[in-house]
Order: sequence, then structure tokens, then C-alpha cells
Amino acid sequence: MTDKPRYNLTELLACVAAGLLENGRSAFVGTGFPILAAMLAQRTHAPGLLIIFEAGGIGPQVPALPISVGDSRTYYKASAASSMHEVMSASQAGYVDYGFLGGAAMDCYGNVNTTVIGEWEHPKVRLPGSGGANDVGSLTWRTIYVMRKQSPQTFVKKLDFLTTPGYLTGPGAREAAGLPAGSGPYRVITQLGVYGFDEATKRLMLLAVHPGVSVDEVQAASEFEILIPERVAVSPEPTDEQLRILREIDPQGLVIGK
Amino acid sequence: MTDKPRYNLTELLACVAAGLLENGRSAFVGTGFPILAAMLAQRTHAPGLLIIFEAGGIGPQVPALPISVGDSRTYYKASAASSMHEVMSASQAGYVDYGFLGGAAMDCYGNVNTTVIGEWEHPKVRLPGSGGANDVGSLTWRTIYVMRKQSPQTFVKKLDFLTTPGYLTGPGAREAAGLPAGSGPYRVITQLGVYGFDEATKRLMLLAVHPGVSVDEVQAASEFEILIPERVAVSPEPTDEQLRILREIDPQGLVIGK
Amino acid sequence: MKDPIENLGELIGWHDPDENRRWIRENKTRAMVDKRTTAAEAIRRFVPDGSLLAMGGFGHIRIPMALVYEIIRQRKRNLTMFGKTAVHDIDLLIGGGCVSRVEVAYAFGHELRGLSPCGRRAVESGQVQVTGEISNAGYQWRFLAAAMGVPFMPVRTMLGTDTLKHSSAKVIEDPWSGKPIALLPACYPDVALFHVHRCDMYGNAQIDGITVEDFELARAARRLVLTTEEIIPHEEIQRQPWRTVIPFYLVDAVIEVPFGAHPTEMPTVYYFDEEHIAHWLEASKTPEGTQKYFEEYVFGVPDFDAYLEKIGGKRRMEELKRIMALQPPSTEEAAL
Amino acid sequence: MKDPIENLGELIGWHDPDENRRWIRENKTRAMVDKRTTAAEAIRRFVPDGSLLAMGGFGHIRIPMALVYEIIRQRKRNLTMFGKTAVHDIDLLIGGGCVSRVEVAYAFGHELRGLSPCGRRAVESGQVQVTGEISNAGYQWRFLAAAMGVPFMPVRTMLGTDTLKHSSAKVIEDPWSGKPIALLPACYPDVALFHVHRCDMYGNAQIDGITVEDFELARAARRLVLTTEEIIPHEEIQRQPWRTVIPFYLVDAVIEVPFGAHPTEMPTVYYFDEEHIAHWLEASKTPEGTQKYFEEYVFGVPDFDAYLEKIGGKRRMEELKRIMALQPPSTEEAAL
Repeated sequence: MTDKPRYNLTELLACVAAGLLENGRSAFVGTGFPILAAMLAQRTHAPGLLIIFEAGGIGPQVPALPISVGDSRTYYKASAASSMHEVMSASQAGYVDYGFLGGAAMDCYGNVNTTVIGEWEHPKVRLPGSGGANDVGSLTWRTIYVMRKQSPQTFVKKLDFLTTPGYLTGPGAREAAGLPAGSGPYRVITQLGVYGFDEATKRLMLLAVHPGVSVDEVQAASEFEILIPERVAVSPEPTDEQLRILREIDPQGLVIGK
Repeated sequence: MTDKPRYNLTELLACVAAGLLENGRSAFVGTGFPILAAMLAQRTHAPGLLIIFEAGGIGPQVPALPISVGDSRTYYKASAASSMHEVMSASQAGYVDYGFLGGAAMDCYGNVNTTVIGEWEHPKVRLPGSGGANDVGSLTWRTIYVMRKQSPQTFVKKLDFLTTPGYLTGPGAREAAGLPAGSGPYRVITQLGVYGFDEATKRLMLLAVHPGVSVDEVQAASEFEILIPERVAVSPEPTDEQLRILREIDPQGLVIGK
Repeated sequence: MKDPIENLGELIGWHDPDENRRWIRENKTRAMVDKRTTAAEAIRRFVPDGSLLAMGGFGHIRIPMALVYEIIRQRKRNLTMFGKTAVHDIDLLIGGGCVSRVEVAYAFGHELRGLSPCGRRAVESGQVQVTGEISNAGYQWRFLAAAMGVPFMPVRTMLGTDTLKHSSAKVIEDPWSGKPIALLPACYPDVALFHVHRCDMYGNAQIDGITVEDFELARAARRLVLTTEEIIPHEEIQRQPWRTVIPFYLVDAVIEVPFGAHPTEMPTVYYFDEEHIAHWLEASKTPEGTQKYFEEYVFGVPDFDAYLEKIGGKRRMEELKRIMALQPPSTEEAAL
Repeated sequence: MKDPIENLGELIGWHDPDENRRWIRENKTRAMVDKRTTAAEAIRRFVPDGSLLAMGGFGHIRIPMALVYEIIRQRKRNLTMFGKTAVHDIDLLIGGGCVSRVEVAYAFGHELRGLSPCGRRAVESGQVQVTGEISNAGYQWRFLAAAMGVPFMPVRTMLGTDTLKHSSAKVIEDPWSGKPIALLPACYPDVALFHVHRCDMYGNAQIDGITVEDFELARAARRLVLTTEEIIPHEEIQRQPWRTVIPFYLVDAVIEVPFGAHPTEMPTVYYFDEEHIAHWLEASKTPEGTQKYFEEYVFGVPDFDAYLEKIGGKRRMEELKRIMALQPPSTEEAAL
């Protein structure tokens, strides 16, 4: 009989993600993992984090985890229940600092596919498409990706379809395409570690591995070469306090599991 | 001692203007004379006339004559109290049939000046500018002008400044400039008569003279040549019923005078 | 970059602004007339086969489900749908054989609930054709351009991606900054269907909660059909005219349908019916299951009231109201 | 028409969208902090000499007069004003020597009340310079472009006129219809001043009645100062968050100033003070009269409360409330 581990992967990733969010800044969050991470940040180091949902909820006191980005819980006791025009315009105008996204596949520049597997004209698997992802990835200052299934099938050399822009083809490419200057992917969190992007090449670069994960495992789980700096950190384990708060936010284990 | 005349000029013009408005259509109205005419139309032949104010009032039950186009009386018991974006967009999209405007000077194509007398750089008299007039004249289907001081100084060969578009330089010129197809000045009402625009030349054409006014007087009160068709009507005199309603709408004589 | 860069997506829903102005002038009355009708009549009149269709609400929020079921019941065909985060609605309409084409911002998925078996089957088999890609904000702003009566809207999203390449956008050089900027063509759906909290019989409508894309979509669509939780007296509208999100002259039909968004959420009123949504997701895993679902909930009932009885009637709706209000189940239900 | 046709008006208030995004990122906090302050402090901080200034409201409606008087009291200089139907505010600010430049949609007039003696004197003598012309909707849409963070907005107004020629618009060929269309450059005022019905101490604000251009202007201005009839608890905002017209992160300062729009109208609360407006129009016929007016109502009083006492205090404001409510004067007043 083994002991139940002190925390699970979702809890670890939520703590890592929460740690990226600064106080006094704003974040576009989706349902599920992102709202969990954002609420954890609010209840620890970033009480002044402004949570925004792409359908119009601004600054809610989320009473229970919402199921949809338009769910009325996304504007419960909010500062404003507005519209997509309002929040997407605010983002385009520079008011939204962080955005959370996921994806079926990513390339080394942080470009992401959520549209099709196979050819667009004759898809092997048809995925839902951009939704608000392209907008978040285009317009917020810093996009944070959470991909729980890093593998050579999800970290790929060439995307079947570039749904949401990362750094496109490398340095200066976003600006050359007309995307807002200085914006782009900021961090990628997977089940193995945390990545940033190298300033000079805009390529994915390992920043930290999670406890117990080796650098070799990280590289093996990618079709493209991941830049590995001299010094790679190890993600801090969740504190008891963080775990307590997470279970308060999600008492039914809808996101963190039971 | 003379008898007080049965009606005054404002009352006559209001009845003429009201008669131009169709039931089931919409009109941008301003304060003063236009709202008086529109309310008269509503209470006679056009109960389904939709009154819209450029600042956002839609379909009010005006309780007393408003002083400003943003006055709260412009949306008293209204269907909507919206915004300029809302009503100007509706107009640009084709929802507004009539617009009422005035002007300091007009040329033979129905172009109007409300900006400066003299040179723009060194004005002799600085007038308020376009306000919403250019928008109304550009975007509504049919613009109705009311100019109570027709004279060679106000019906001019060349405007000091073209604030609001009539037919610009003649047939096809509005469309060539990019203005909405099929829109433009519809009628001009002055103290002397009622004018339309000749289909072929888009020049100002006399349609009717007011009771007691001669065609010669009309031409004498214009610097440019007014087209005079074979048959010129005479404006009908206000009925007692119309006069009764006008005085109900404006009991203090704010617009119609005391 | 003097010539605009064109993209590959099929242009759907665009009209020359002058042509659309003429259509508005000739087809939309400005008179306040009683527009109350039935769902059956509104769908017969305003959703002919082949229509370009858009829904109000968002995802599983405030979807005009009574009208969705009625479209299926009337076996409408060859509809093109604007997939503006279209989730439950489009999935059922595809399952019902009503939709043959879709422009996709988000479709074939149910957000956190997973992918749509039914929608995916149809698109992967070629039964449903994707005309092009776009993003949520992209739709929002296509509708805004139409609502404003201008041919396009400049945006800074989608640039540099395959989403843009498969859209109907063009890219020009901003004449002020010299930087590339995307122009999205205006989008005028033939008809949009909404469910609102309350409106009067003329169509003046109020919405509580977020309006998502509805403000702009209501003004972009040529025809607009409203179902409403409640028809209120015009005097109620007049009391706070600044609460009117949709003025009457945009509206073609008004139908009072309490609980008309079930099983989707009606903000502040009732919550998602997760059980029913799960039932659909399970049933729609096979064509047979899909057919059986429709036999039971659409073809097997004459109208939405009978459907409501079938899904649990008043008791179920009261339960969904309590979940919305963050209250525990009633003792009566807890005892069941 | 591949190259845009440029017009002659001076381009004021435009920023490269990237440059403005950077400014927003660095200068606007997203934290909910207590922003309550005084009119004197807000004007000192947010309206430096030389600012590009815009006012909320419209004409004589909901004008932040307490802030207008404070600008005059602090003898601000070389302001450029966006004349978006600027009437009483700009007239006083010109009279006070604060404004040296104006872009004009509507200025130098008082609508039905006639032309502005003071404003006209200044512009005809060259003391105030007109930078360019525009229309009301033109401003509305310049603000919309800024609020959206895009460099321009396409519009179908102003085309073919001298108003366009003296504006900062450009004309291009719509790449879909091939027809000419005007592009108006985004307009970002340095600071906008608003008077609202109610807001919380963070700046979440509600407005009753028409919003005119305020929704877009609030989002376009770099700095936003609110005076409010009443500061309400945040809980009131949370109860109906869909009533929030201005969310807090746009707001830099909040000042509670009951009757802060006097002598202009506060919709649903108090009506225009026609007597006082007439007094200004009469006084401002001469430079001496103008100076005397300011000595009495601005320099001669320490703040807005003292001004209110001077114009008739609570009794006068109650009277203006009754006119708004379409009620007859009180018997007490009728007896005076």
C-alpha cells in the first residue's frame, strides 16, 4: 500500500502557472485550468490580478468554477458584464497582460494548431478551430500555454495548420505580419517542465523541469530541438497553503481531479 | 386695427414639412422646428413615424419641446436611449429615411455651408461647423432643409465652404465621392416656397410657392438660377386641426412664436 | 504593399453596403407593430432553405433552442452557419441534416465537455463543408462592420497565420503607420435567432448579463427573430430606455418561450442542464443514437412546451434555477 | 486609387497603435485601488498645460462643469480641445484663456440658444486656432478606432466636402466594392473629463440615459477623470454588472460632486439652468463681462460648493430637479 502523493500534476501546474501572474496586471482566462491558476494567484501573491473572460466578464468574484467562458459565473459580482467587443477591444488596445491558451500541437516558435489534424481540405481530425485563441495569442502582451501532453506528436517540427500565432518564423516576424509589437508567447507549461523563448532566436527554451523530470526526458518528448540553457531550474513543489487554497477553489475536484 | 392672421410662417412651414414625412418611416430630427414638424406628422397622417435624435434618443414620447438634441426629453418614454454610435451606425446602414437640416447658405446642388463666412483660414464669421449635419446629409436617404431666410446671400452661386454634401457637382457626384447611393437632399423649404431637385441635373427646382408668393419673388431671392417647371403648385394653408395640434405641442410658443 | 493581399476563404455573408442599404430600406419597417408569432411560423417565414444563419448567445449560453428544435422539426436544408463559438446549436442542426456549410471560429466542440461526435463525423466525412476559418473577435468585428454599414473593419488579429490565410480577410498597409493591417469584410447573416430575457411585443429587448456578440449581430442580420423568457408591456421598456439592447426596428418576430434556452444557460435565470447535454453527447456518438434523440425530443413532440414536459417539466426547471442561484437542491428533491 | 488621398487638416490625437499599447501597459494600473480625490488635485495631476482635452456628455448635457471651472481657476494654458459638440464647456475655457486650439465638429455655438460671443471673438481674432474640421459621427468613430486599438475607422460620411478636405481623413478604395471610402484616424485624447450618475471608488461607473460618445471616448482617452453625482459601494456595481458603462481600469480619478454638471443638464436628475446659461451668454458679450463672470463664479469662490451657494444653492437645484421631473414649481417658490 502506497501513500497518496501530497499533490497531483494539475496542482503542480496550477501553482507554476499562478506564479507567472503579477499583481496589478490583467489576464484573459478560460474555463478549467486557467481560472484555477488565476484564482490561486489572486489568493496568494496577486490579490490585485484582474480576471477577464473573452465573452465579456470583467473582474468577477467567481463563486464556483465556471463551465463555459460565457457562463454567468464568469461575471458573478463582477465590475462589469460587458461584451466580446469590449474585452477584445481592450486587449487590442493593450489593456490585457496575460492570456492562457492550450493547443493540440506547437512548433519551436510557439505557434499552435487547434484547427485540423491532416489536410485542411480533407481533415483526418477536425478540431474546433481558433475560437478566441488566435485573438488572445495575437492581442495580449504575454501568452501562457498549458499543454499537458508534451510528446513528439504535440511538440512538432511542422504544424498541420497554424491557428494561433507564436513568433511565426522567428525574430521580427510578428511585427512584420502586423501583429502588436512586443507581444507573443511568454511561457509554455507541460507535464515535464516550463519553457520560455530565447530572446535572440525566439525559439522554445527550457527554463525549468518539474521535480523528478530530467532534461533528457524533456528533449525526448519533442520532435524539434529544445534549447537547453546552462542552468535549468526545478519547479518548486506546491506548498501546503497553495494546496489548501486549490482545494477550496475546486472542492469537487472538477479540474484538479478527485 | 387689423385681424391677427390665422397662422404665422413657422406654422405654415411646419405643416409643409410634416406633409413630407411618410408613415412607417424614420426621421433624424433636431430641436426646434424639426421636432415640431415631426410631432405634427405623428399626430396627423404618420402616427408610425419613428423619431430619432443624433445623440441617441430613439422613438420618444416627447413631453415638451427639447432644447438640445441630447436633452433627456429626446428619450422620454422612448424605445431606446442609446448612443451616437448606435444611431449614426443605423443611419449609415440605411435605417434612417429622413433628416432635417438647416444652413447658413446653399448652392444650386443643395450643398450647404455652416462652417465659415469668408476664408476658412481667416474667417469673417466663424459658424459652429458641421456638428452632425454632414453625417445626416451624407447618411440618411432623404435630407429636408429648412431655410427661413432665402435671399441672394443664402442661395449662392459659390459656397465659402462646403460643410454638408448635397449633390456636390451634379448627377453621379455623390456616388463617385463614395457617399451612399441613392441618398441626397430631397426638399428645401424656405419662407417663399418648396423646392426639389431635378432628376436629370440634380439642380434646385421650384415645386411650390407659399400662398401669396410669386415665382418672380422666388427667383429674385437667389443668386443662382432656380429651375422653374411648367406647373408650380401652391402650398396648402394649414388647417384649423393642424394649427390646434401645433399649439398643443408648443403651448408656450417656444418655436412657433407667441 | 499597394495592392491588398487576398486570402483563400470563401467570402460569405458580405454585401455591398449600398445594396444592403437598399434592402434595409425596402424590407424593414420602422413602424411599431405587434410582431408576436409562433416559433413554427417564424421559422417557416424567416429561415428558408439555404439561409445564412447565425445564433445569438455564445457556446451553451442563451441559445434560442426552441427555434433550433423547430428548424430541425421543419427539416430545413442547406443552411450555412456562422460558427461564432457555435456549440450545442450547430451540433444539433448538423445532426438534423439542416446545415451543409459552416464558417468556423469555433465549432465541432463543446468547450470543457469535449469534442462533438456528431459535428466531427459530418465534417470529416465531407457531409458538412467548412467554407473558411476566422476567430471569435474576427466574427465580432465582421458583425460590427455590418452593423455600422461599412464594408470592412480593420483588425490586428489573425495576422501571419493559416487562420487568416483560410479567411476572407485582406491585408493592406495602414496609411498612417505603414504597418500591415487586416481588413475583415462585413458579415450580414440572412437571419439571426436570439433568446432574450424580456422584450415588448414590438421587439424592444433587454438582456441581463454579458451581451457577447449580440449587440453587433442584431444590427448586422437582415432578419432577426427573438424568443423571450417574457413579453413585457411597452411601458416597462419606456421606464428605462437605456436598458434596451435591441430596438424594435431591428426585429422581425417575437415569440414568448419561457425556458426557451434549455438545455443551455439563461444568465441569472437558469443554469445549463448538464444531464441533458450529456445525454445528447452520448446519443450523438452514433447516427442511430442521433436519430433516436430527435425522434424523442423533436419529431416526437409537437412543440417546445411538450419538450419541456419530457425533460422533466417545471420541477426540472426549478432545479436549474436553484443551481443558477447557487442554492442547494430543495428538500423535496434532495429526498427523491 | 491605389495611393490614399490625404486631406489638409492637422492630425491631432493620433498615436501609432503600438506606441499607445506600450503607454497603456506602462501607465494604467489594472488593480482596483481607491481613486477618490479632489477636483483641484485631479486637474493639477491630469491636465497639464498643452493637453489634448475632450469632455464627456454632449452640448449642454452631462458636462463636468466642476472640472471646467477648476481648469479655469488653475489658469491652465494652451489646451487643445476636441470640439465634439463642445458648447458651454469650450466657451468658458476659451473665455478663461485656457484653450488655444480646437478641432471642430461643433463649437462656437450654443445650439438653439444662438452663437457663442466669446468663442467667436477668439476664433475670429486668431486667438484660438482651428486645427481642422470633422463631423459629430466622425469624432464618434475616431474615438471608436482608438478604443479598439486600431489605427483608423472606415466611414461613409464627410466624403466629397470641404469638411473632409479640412480633416485629417484619408480616402482609399474599398478593396471589396471598389468604391471610395474615408478612413478616419484614431483619436486618443490625453485626458477626458466626465460627469456620471454614480460610480464606486475604483471608477466603475453607471450612466442613465443616452451615452452619446462616452462609451468610446472613455476607452480612447489616455487619462480619464470622473466626477460623479454619488459614490456608491462596490457591492451596488456588482449587483448589476451589466449596468457598468465604464470599468474601473479606464479611470484615473474619482471625485464626488453632487450637481457637478450645473448649469448643464444631468439626465433624469436636474435640468439646464437656463437663467445661468443666459447670464453667461450675456456677460460673455464683452471681454470685461467675461472677466467679471469669472471673478464672481470661479476666482471669487474657493470651490464648486461655494459656487453652488452663489447660483442659488439647494433651493435652485431642487427647482431644476422639478423641471426635469416635469413638475410645477413648489408652492413655496411660486409664492416668492
